[in-house]
Amino acid sequence: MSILVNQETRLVVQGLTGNEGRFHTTQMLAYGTNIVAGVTPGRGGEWVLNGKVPVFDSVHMAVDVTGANASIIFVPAPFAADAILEAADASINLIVCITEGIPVQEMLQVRRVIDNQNCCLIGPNSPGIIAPPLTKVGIIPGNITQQGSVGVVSRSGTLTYEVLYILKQAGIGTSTCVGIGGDPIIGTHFNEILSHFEDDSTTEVIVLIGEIGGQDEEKASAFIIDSMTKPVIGFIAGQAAPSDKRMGHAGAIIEGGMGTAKSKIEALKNAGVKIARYPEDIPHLIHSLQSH
Amino acid sequence: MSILVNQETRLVVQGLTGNEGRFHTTQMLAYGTNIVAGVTPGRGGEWVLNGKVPVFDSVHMAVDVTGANASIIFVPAPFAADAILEAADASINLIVCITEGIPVQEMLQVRRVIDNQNCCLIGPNSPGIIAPPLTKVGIIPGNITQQGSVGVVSRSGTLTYEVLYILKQAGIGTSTCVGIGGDPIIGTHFNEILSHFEDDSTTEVIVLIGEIGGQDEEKASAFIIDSMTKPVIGFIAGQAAPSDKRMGHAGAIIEGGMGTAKSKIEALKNAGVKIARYPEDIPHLIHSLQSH
Amino acid sequence: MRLHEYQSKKIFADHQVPVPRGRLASTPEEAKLIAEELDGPVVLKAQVLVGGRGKAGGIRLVRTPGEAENEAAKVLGKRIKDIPVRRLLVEEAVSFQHEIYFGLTIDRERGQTLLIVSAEGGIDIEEIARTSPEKIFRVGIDPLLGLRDFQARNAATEIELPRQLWRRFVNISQNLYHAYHTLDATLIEINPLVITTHNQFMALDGKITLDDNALFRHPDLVDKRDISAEAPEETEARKFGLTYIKLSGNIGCLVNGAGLAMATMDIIQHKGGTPANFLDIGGGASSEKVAAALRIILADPQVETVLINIFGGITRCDEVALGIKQTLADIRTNTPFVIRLVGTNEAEGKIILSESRLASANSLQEAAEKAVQNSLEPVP
Amino acid sequence: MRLHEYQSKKIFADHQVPVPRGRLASTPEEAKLIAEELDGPVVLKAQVLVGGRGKAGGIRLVRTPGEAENEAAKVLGKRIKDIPVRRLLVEEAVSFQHEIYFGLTIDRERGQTLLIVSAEGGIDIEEIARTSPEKIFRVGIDPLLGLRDFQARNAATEIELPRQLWRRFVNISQNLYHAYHTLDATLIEINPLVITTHNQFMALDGKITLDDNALFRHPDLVDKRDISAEAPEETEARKFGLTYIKLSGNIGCLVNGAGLAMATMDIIQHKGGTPANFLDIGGGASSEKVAAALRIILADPQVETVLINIFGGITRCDEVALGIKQTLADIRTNTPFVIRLVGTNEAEGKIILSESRLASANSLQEAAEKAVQNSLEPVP
Repeated sequence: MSILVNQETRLVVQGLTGNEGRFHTTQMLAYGTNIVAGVTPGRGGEWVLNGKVPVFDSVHMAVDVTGANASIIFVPAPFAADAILEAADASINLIVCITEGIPVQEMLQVRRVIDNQNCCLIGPNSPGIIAPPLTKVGIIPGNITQQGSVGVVSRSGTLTYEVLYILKQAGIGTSTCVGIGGDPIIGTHFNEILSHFEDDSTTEVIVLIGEIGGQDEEKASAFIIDSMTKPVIGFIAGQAAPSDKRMGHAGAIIEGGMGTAKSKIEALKNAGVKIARYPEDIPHLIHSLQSH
Repeated sequence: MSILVNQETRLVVQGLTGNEGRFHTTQMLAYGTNIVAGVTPGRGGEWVLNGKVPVFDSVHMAVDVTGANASIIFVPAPFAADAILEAADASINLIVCITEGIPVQEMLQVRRVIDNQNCCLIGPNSPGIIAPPLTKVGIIPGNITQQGSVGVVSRSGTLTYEVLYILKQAGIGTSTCVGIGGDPIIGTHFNEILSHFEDDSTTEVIVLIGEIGGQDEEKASAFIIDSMTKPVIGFIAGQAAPSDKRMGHAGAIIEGGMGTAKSKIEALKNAGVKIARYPEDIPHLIHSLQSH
Repeated sequence: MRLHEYQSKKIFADHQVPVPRGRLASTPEEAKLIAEELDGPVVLKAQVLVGGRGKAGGIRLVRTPGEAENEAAKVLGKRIKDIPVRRLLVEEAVSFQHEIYFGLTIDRERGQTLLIVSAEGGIDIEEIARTSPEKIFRVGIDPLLGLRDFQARNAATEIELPRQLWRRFVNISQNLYHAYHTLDATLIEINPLVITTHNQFMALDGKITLDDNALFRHPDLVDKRDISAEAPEETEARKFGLTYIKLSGNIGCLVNGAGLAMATMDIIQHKGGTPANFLDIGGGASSEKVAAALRIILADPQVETVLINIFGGITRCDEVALGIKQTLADIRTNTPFVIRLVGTNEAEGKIILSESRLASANSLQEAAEKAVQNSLEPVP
Repeated sequence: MRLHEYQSKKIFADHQVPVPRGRLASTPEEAKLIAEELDGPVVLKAQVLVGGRGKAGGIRLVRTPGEAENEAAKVLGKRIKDIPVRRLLVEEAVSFQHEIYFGLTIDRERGQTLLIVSAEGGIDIEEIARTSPEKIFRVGIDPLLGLRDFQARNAATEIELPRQLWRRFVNISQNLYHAYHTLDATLIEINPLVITTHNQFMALDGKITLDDNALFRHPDLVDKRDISAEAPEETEARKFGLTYIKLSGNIGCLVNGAGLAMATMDIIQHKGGTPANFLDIGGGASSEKVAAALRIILADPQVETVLINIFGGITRCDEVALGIKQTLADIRTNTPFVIRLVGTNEAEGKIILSESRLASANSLQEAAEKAVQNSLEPVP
């Protein structure tokens, strides 16, 4: 079992015919993801990637014809907010946005619209989701992880790969790994993903990879105390980072002392989360849980 | 019993200190409505209407201090949309907007916001609600109706008074009368009110007063067929009206033949609604129902 | 407020939507001059705010400046549906390959603006909507988000526009939605929006209706109202915030509230009479407003009797009575009145009118019956 | 992108928010001239993009043009937190009765812009937020509706502004939100927004930060970037879309992804080394971009060893390897490298680098250990 994606996922790729879209779609197909359509306005009717994937002019048409229920977005930043809204408008209920660099005020609007719809947005600036052994919706390399019982959720991209790879080298597999995205405004936060893992029968332990900035790890700590029975292991990046170029006094007022690596690590520890000092420590922490 | 308003209604008057607000608040107080506060920015702290009503600078403060749960709006059209949003933002759950002349694009936005909130907007351009013998939230004269078992719902203002008055002269009382407002974009439509009347133990028969334009009566007909067990009597104004200055072809395309008095009367008849030719016929139709 | 074609096209052009070259002419000589400037076949189009202009002879295609002068002479001064033609739009004739219908208007049921497009634009669009509704594509526009590119692109797809025109169609749609939104329009309609033989979009006709309730935000647009194209009573009524529509009967009606005004007209008709007008004084009318309304009614030579039906709510019967009393003091008239006053401050109103010796009625039905009776009697 | 105070104030003035009269000076003579024009006491304010400018002596109040010239000479050329002061804003000194804090910025948790106001503006605002949070009023702004009048009015009420100033406060708030929204700002802060002795609002200081991701929509604003106020490496990095922050250590880091870059720095520090920089090449970097990144690192004289840590996803290891190979072909360097490549097209990347004889590592930990070891050895 897995969360968010599975064998029922019927994926449409928005921005299929761009460089990134084409490359990663090939990778996803090779992994086993059920890609039913691509969308590139003006190229509807073509079949691409050696005739494997039909292209449509709009997500609506792709959904009508193929029954797509999930979307992944590779379109360039100036058009990505529109692509998310198009997917939501076409009743796609899982939207994974890989694009980075979407203007933040556009994302405020998108999130406001999405919040009122029955639709889960992962990202933007997300590496996507992987559920070994057969489904990945995103750009996480397939060969760095294997099927298992560890749920991974992360705000980072490549740091997530690092963790998956370390786990695999230690013989530990993943139930599902979700990269929620590194932008200030994202669709889905730690808590929703933790809740899915709590409900997922395959997942036995969760690895949460956070970083400085925002208060998402602090909120996750509260959620873990209130609602999680499964053990959580945490890693927070940015302890050595120079203090961020702050957003005037306003940023300090909003953050109110939260957002630092110290604040996050303390909050997670208070919630009973084991904190890894290096990514390489994570397998040991998992083994120590299992030996209990 | 009554719908929407009752003895638990704690009313705040937005625009209390204007001419209309002051006049009709006096009338409502005389009728027995529980008016707990008025709002006029810049005049918070005063007590007006012979010291009976405290004035606040904002709806938020009025709600905080007095526990107001319903609002009536008399503020001028250019500021009325903001007043509705302020009431909704202050968690008022019944908002009655008397103001007429609010620009339609502002109302599109307001309705879009309100639709996602747990809040019932009556109007704008509504005469309000009256639930004899003690509560009125609006401008319907109190002396033209009496307590009874007929629910009245109407798109008109003064035509509604006419009907209430005719009913009273025939010795027939009203459970609640709701004027949903005559503007193209309003918060609450016939169907929601019909549904409330269906659930209200006091209401035995409903009088629906429609007029030409829009498709609200046609939609009500479908709702009556599907969901109403109580008898409905209808009157449609505008049979002799010259055909409206139409909204280009676009209006015709949207209305698709609906919106005329003929279309509405036919739809209602198909739903088993007895149609009154004159307002004066309504008491006879009610009596004929009761003699069955 | 409805704008003329030439006013609408000016707004289109201001928003980067191509329109034919052309100008307004008020005389045949001007029409000739413009035709010479345009140097080719031109179309003369009567600027009147009524439908069916073409069928009524208000649109002429001519080949030469001389012809333009001759035809303009025929159309100028003509009346189309009783409206005198005072101005012509003289435009280059444009050859095109395809006619599209493009509309933006409010869908009150959905609480949204709809973008409506069809590949089969032209005068038969309503017929097409009725018989082949699948040829009409509608997109609901979120009032908070505005028109999104993907929606305009979907519309282009649905009406099977050639792909090389999609980008431009999206731009034109966005520009028109922007105009619609910023001007507080309730309708923007281009029928036909053509694809010229040079593969360009061009608006060959255009209608814009502005929201009267929002005109206070657009003082520059108020001037665009063409009062020469409406009855002077309507101009006068608007000045006082009254809603007045001239009709063909002889019973002048003064009512508060549109619904009650319509019901009053319905009853008059049922009783065998014919209303001379629709007149709604609105809610909370002052005595000055009532007086203006009454003056407008009495100025209509067709009016043989007056029915005043007031049911006070936000409107106060005493204010109405004051307005009536003042008017009757100013204007001596033998026209018989029937007055029915009920509701807010009814007693005060009746006292004010008690000396006026006007016929009163206790119910709408009674009032209508008396008025119809008056209207059928020979004029005194 | 952060704007200088003088740039922010220009934007305020363009949006009808009053600011003191004044101009920029680059020389003491100009400062004197401006002080003469302003004809009264003036304030000299160093235009540097760092906090704590006042405490560092970057703000001076002077009474005469002569004093202005003398003090300007002292401040110009001074360094504040290592940034040279090249320009002064010379402004009239304004006397005021009250200092307000006004801020608009993004609250990522709520997914909204917050309007933040306090009656206790001034330099101690963060302290007040910590110790007396009830003195800070926050309003969440619906991103689709924008700031509503009632929200700004509520803010005025909460901070107990005198009633006669409410209307103006609402207008100023709306104008600033409009600026914030249309310029794609992520921060507008006025601290203090004063009430002058003449009962006028005036922005005495101002900060605006623009969203770098939205600059493509504002070509006119791109020019406002003051590259004289930043390290040349940062300017170069931005040109290639790299995120580079100069630090004080000697291990040059080239990593893909901000999280992995931070984790790499964390491990270096845990292992006893110190990073020379933060450098994130982003996702899907081309070989040109990688080459630029490497050139920037190698140009830093403090760098004694380079750690390249790439975990390919959207980034392809072969592109990275190509970029490294090209740079090393162009620039001869003895600086020891540790390269760790894994993920997308890892095999292809390793083949490209197989002839380069660079030290490789199989894990992040191993790579960090090797780099730290290199950094601690004497320079060859």
